[in-house]
Amino acid sequence: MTLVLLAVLLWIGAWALNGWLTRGTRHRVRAVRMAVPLIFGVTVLLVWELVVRGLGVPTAILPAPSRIGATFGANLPLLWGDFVQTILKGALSGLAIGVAAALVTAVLVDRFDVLRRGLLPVGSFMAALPIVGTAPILVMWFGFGWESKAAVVVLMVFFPMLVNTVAGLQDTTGMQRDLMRTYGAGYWPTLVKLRIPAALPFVFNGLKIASTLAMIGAIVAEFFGSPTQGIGFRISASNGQLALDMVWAAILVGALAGSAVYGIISLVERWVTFWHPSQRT
Amino acid sequence: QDAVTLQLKWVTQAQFAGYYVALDQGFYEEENLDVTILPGGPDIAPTQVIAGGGADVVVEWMPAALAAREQGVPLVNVAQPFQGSGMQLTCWADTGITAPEDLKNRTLGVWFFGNEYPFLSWMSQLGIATDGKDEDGVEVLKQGFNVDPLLQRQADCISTMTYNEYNQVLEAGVTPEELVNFKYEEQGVATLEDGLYVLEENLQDPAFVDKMARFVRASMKGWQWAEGNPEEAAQIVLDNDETGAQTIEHQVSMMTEVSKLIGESTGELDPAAYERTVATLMAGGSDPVITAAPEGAWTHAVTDAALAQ
Amino acid sequence: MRRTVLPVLAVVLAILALWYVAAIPMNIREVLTEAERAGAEVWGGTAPERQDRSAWALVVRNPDLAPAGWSQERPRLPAPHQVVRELYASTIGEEVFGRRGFVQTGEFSNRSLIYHAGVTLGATLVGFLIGAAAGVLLAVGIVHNRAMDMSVMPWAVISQTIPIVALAPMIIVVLNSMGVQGLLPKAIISAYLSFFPVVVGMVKGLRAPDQMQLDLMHTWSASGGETLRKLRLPASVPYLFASLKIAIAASLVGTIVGELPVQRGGLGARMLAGSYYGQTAQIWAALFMAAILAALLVWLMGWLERRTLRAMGVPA
Amino acid sequence: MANAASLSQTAAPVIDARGVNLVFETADGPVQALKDVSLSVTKGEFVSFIGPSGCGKTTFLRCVAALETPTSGALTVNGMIPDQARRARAYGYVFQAAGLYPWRTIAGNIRLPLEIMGFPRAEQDARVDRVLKLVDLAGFGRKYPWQLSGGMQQRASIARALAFDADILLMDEPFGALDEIVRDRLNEELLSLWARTQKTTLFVTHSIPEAVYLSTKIVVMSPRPGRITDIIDSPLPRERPLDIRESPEFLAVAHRVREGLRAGHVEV
Amino acid sequence: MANAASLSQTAAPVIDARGVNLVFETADGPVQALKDVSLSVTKGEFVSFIGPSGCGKTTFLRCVAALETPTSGALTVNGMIPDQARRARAYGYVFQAAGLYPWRTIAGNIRLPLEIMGFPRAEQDARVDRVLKLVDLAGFGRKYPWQLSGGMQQRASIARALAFDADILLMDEPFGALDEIVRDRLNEELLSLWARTQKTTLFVTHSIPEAVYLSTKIVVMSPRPGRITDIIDSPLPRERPLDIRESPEFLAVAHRVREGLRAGHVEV
Ligand SMILES: Nc1ncnc2c1ncn2[C@@H]1O[C@H](COP(=O)(O)OP(=O)(O)OP(=O)(O)O)[C@@H](O)[C@H]1O
Ligand SMILES: Nc1ncnc2c1ncn2[C@@H]1O[C@H](COP(=O)(O)OP(=O)(O)OP(=O)(O)O)[C@@H](O)[C@H]1O
Ligand SMILES: Cc1ncc(C[n+]2csc(CCO)c2C)c(N)n1
Ligand SMILES: [Mg+2]
Ligand SMILES: [Mg+2]
Repeated sequence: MTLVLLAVLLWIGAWALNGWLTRGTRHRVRAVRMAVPLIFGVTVLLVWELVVRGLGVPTAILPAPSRIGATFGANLPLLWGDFVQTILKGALSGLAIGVAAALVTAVLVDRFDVLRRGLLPVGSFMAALPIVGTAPILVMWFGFGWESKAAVVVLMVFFPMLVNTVAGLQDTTGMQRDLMRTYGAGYWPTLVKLRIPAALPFVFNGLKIASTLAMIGAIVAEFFGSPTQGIGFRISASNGQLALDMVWAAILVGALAGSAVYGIISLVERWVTFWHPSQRT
Repeated sequence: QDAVTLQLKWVTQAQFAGYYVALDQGFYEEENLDVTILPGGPDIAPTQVIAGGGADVVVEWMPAALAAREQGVPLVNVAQPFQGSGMQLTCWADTGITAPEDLKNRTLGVWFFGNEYPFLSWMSQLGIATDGKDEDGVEVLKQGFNVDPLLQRQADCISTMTYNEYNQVLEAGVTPEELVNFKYEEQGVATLEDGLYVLEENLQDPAFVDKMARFVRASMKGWQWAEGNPEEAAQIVLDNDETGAQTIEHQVSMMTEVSKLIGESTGELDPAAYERTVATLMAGGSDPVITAAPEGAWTHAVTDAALAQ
Repeated sequence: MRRTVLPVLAVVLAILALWYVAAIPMNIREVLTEAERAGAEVWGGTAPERQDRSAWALVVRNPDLAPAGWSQERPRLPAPHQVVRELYASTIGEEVFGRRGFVQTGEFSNRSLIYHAGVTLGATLVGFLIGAAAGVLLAVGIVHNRAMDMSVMPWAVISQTIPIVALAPMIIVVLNSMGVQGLLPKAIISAYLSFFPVVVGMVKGLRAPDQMQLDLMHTWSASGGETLRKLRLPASVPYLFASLKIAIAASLVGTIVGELPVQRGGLGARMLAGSYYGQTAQIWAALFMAAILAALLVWLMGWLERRTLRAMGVPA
Repeated sequence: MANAASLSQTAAPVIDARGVNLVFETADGPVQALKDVSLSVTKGEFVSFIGPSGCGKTTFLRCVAALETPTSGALTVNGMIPDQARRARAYGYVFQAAGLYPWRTIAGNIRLPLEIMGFPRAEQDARVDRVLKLVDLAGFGRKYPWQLSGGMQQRASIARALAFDADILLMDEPFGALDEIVRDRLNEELLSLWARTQKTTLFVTHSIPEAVYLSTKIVVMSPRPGRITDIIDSPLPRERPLDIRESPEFLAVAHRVREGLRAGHVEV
Repeated sequence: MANAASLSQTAAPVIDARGVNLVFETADGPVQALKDVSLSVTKGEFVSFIGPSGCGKTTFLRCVAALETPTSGALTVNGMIPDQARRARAYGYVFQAAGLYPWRTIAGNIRLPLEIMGFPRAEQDARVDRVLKLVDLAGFGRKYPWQLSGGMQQRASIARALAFDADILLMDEPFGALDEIVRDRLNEELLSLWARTQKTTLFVTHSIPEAVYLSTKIVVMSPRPGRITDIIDSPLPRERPLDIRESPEFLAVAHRVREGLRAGHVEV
């Protein structure tokens, strides 16, 4: 019980610390900007640790973070294999295919208005098909390997990417388009020199959404059949063995991979769309 | 009335007919019990449910129960309605597989989630590696929920239960002649399935033991009734299935096969079968399922009390 | 009207045509195996040998047998009419003519998708309400408290990289052990999936008022609460609805995910049961039912949005 | 500060700035938005601020309204520090864009500050009616902002600033977004409104004729750092028809303003 | 149409509009944006269009640039229909906002039309350099638009319109967003630019002094329906120092414009 009390005190203390750090103009300091979320994260972990120990929660229900960390460290080769299987093979290849297909389709949809009016409503209906329903079908079609995971990811990322890109391609002002017309520019120059650059911020928005979906999709698809490797397989199999520390270690791999991909995309976005007001602060 | 929550290992089907019949026919009520049956499903681990206090008693396979015991969830077998094991490996005959040695260099579908232990023991006894397709190894797939991997020939063999998946393969139009079965029982690696397990600490309480005794008595009565009336039992199962997805034909055939596994069971655990299971699990080569022979993993206290009347 | 209906029809027809064509090669192997069992002469050798041949070759070389791919019992890809038939049978068919149907018993049959859609809908709405409320509250906190903004926001993003779907069974077991049962565990998963879009949208919306509008409030020495009620909240309405549309669809997915492990009804349980027994048409029917439900819910949000905006005097 | 307050007590200027400096700390280093600004405004004056972009006109108005705090110097409003004056609801602020809330009717927008200040309902209605008439918008109270032209919206925003009878009217380029003809009209109306209400008004503009036409005092500012380069007391009579803009006195003042501007102007 | 074309052949006006009408079909019914507009512009003229909001200034410019098509009437540019002239790249168009593409540098923006028109690379560089000097932005070529002040951006957009040496410069309130002082500067520069290049220029503005200061011809328009109410040929000399704006001739023209505007103006 004292541990739980300690957890409560810790929480209040950390909150006060963060409150102090963010008051006034202190929050402009770079170090503070980094420290505040870290303090929050560390506090959550410590509170978790203390509560689990304090209340004696069985490991079969919720392991303490320290144990998860230990398991993670002790099983790096195994988890690396899972990472390669799920993230590198399944998620990223699916993401690449899905994004490429969406970009091409977006240009077509943008070019032919009939397609836009016909495809987008039907597409939004298709996008509403829950992946937990489509995943078993895709596993049946594409086998147990990473290919079916990639297929699930393609299905998941295609539509958000398409919608964002189409919106982006249309996000030019009348003035910008008129300018092109006064130059006597045809479709392709307008596309390449105006619409695509203008669409980039939207494309990155879509990419950010798509990347998280891709991670989740690849992991979930493994629940419906997989080789004996992969993050989803590890979560499911370890859960059945009540090795919850391993389950959380696998989740950690997924979260780390997801955050890393998200971070990389944000960096590329900053680099490519440096000109957009949202990137200029 | 005493409340009892039973967590099943899998979805509502004739595999658990005894319990549903006991509930439906009022056998539990006669024993002054108020029983709630929680159906299971994929990725629901009964061991986890009971560890978290979500159930008083669970239906579980012994390998998973003993493994959980080593993980710090002290489960104790209080009754064993299933005497036989229904697990088998079903292969296409036209792949040329006739004996266990032929499994090398094949793709096999296996259930995980704690159901992989018998398979892994068997393979290690055969000296077959499970980490890839080669001269003395097999490629293992985490089999999904159905028999499609076999029908689609994504795997050469898949795990089936005599009472369920095997029938599904046949229902899909495949003739028994097209198939080859390796029953775990015949391979000498059978492990006990579908026993009733409770938490060890609860057994200190005589009232709890008494409650379980009444529960087991009523459940076995349900099983006997189900064996005698397979059609009605199947219908009761169907009525309790909240998904409304089961078919009566399949449940009747499942009931018939399950009856074979129960046989003349009184619910009492056969210590010899227990020892056999433990031996199989400990024989798992470099990576045995359990590392030491468990102590106090079963008791006759409940069945004794149940049968005393 | 015609400007959208015709293109949509054209696209739907194209998809149907493609679907029918695809069903033939998709199902050809099983069709040939069945024909072989029935004693027919089949091109392509034995079943294992056929496995190595291309599906189209098998179709072309077995032209009389191939069309059976549209009427199989257990197809890999059911033909559209099979799905429609199943959809009909498990809704109207079951309720009107079924033994346990609505017409017979006055209650929806648990064999019908209407019943299961209802189960799913209930949990979805509860989860959506919880998620949306949590999202709005969190957004208000983030907008009013810099400490919360800086500490919570990055973790909210990371929280979305956790495959909650994979955790669903565990969550349900843990909640179960805490005595939370029935609709609520599903609703909580559904809430988890729906809160994030609401947070993101609401933070954007609550920050939508420009400096000038905020300064106005300041010159009137309005309190934080007044600024929230009279400026930030009304200004955030369009953002709120944009995210609610995403959130309610996410909510539905969350509920379905929560229904998978516990076979106690709902479209998720139904999909899994279909998969479990190899009833492809049944999965597809449940899948379409879910998509229809999602479309309805999103439309409902759009309708609410239009009503609200109209009530707020925004031009239509 | 106490000293400045007591001084203003005796001379009773409504706004009294002495050596006000304001430095913004930005990512690119400090920006001196106001340097050594001293200005005294007495009750009922109409003061225009004119100067090129970035010379600190807005910043000065914001300091008066307690939306920014000077880095140094003394600034009092009605003998109080600006933030006290803000709490005492001494300001009506009108921005360049009308800034009406689109989800409220015109009347609702004008009522908003009254609601916040806790006026009783009946009083709210009465005031809304009165200021709507004052800006010639009677009958438009139930329209939504988008149903009105830009000029009408701007008049509504002036009505909103007048509704709670603040002592001081602060207007930051209120007519910047309007076309010249509408602007002429509104200038005329603003002048007559000011003549009727006698509110102390600080008015920011970019337009020389507008500044000369409206003001009793014109403050010419210059950027980098933002400072006052000239303060011109207008010789024009209070009564000013639009034609006055072609009179020699007017042109003389305009010329002086233009020269002042040109002198302070460095680079486009 | 053929008739109009042959006529313009003889008189050789660059732009020739005869009874141009344009009706927009909107949800609220038809809007007559241009009614019976006739105007002839000869080579090298600087024509300003002034009038209240909605009088069709922009619409007329867009018709000339083939961005809209008149509902009726004859409009020719260099003896061709506007769309042919557009394809022949006869126009440099400058909008109210600079409208530079933020992802291109200043030089990149100016190069854009040259790329599209397929100028060789070396020629592109030479032209970019030349026009950057012309608008006094040499050395800023590698900056991005947002790194420049509003006035500099607007000059860059003028440079962009000049780069490909179109016959006709169309400017739609190019300085509307700038402050008066910057505007004065740019007016002066525009005038000298025009004097040097002798491009036929159509220029839309809201500002009377601007129109009078710049133009050889001032077209006063009036809304609902959009029509021309007055065409004033300026008596001012081509050489115009800024001070000319205080001269009697200037004020006389300004007065005539203001009267024309007031006449056409109905309601704020
Ligand atoms: N919040 C701020 N942070 C940093 N710098 C600021 C801020 N507000 C204004 N500045 C800077 O202070 C100087 C004065 O700005 P201010 O807005 O007062 O000018 P202004 O005279 O109103 O110009 P304009 O005519 O363009 O409105 C400018 O250089 C501006 O960039
Ligand atoms: N695309 C359009 N569709 C419908 N109506 C239009 C369209 N463009 C302009 N109008 C209408 O035509 C009329 C003339 O518009 P135009 O933009 O030419 O005016 P303007 O003189 O340029 O005004 P401003 O000074 O505000 O730019 C207006 O009533 C306007 O509402
Ligand atoms: C995902 C998953 N797949 C298979 C099983 C194995 N299993 C346990 S009981 C039972 C009944 C036979 O039909 C079966 C198949 C499982 N538990 N979870
Ligand atoms: Mg300003
Ligand atoms: Mg215009």
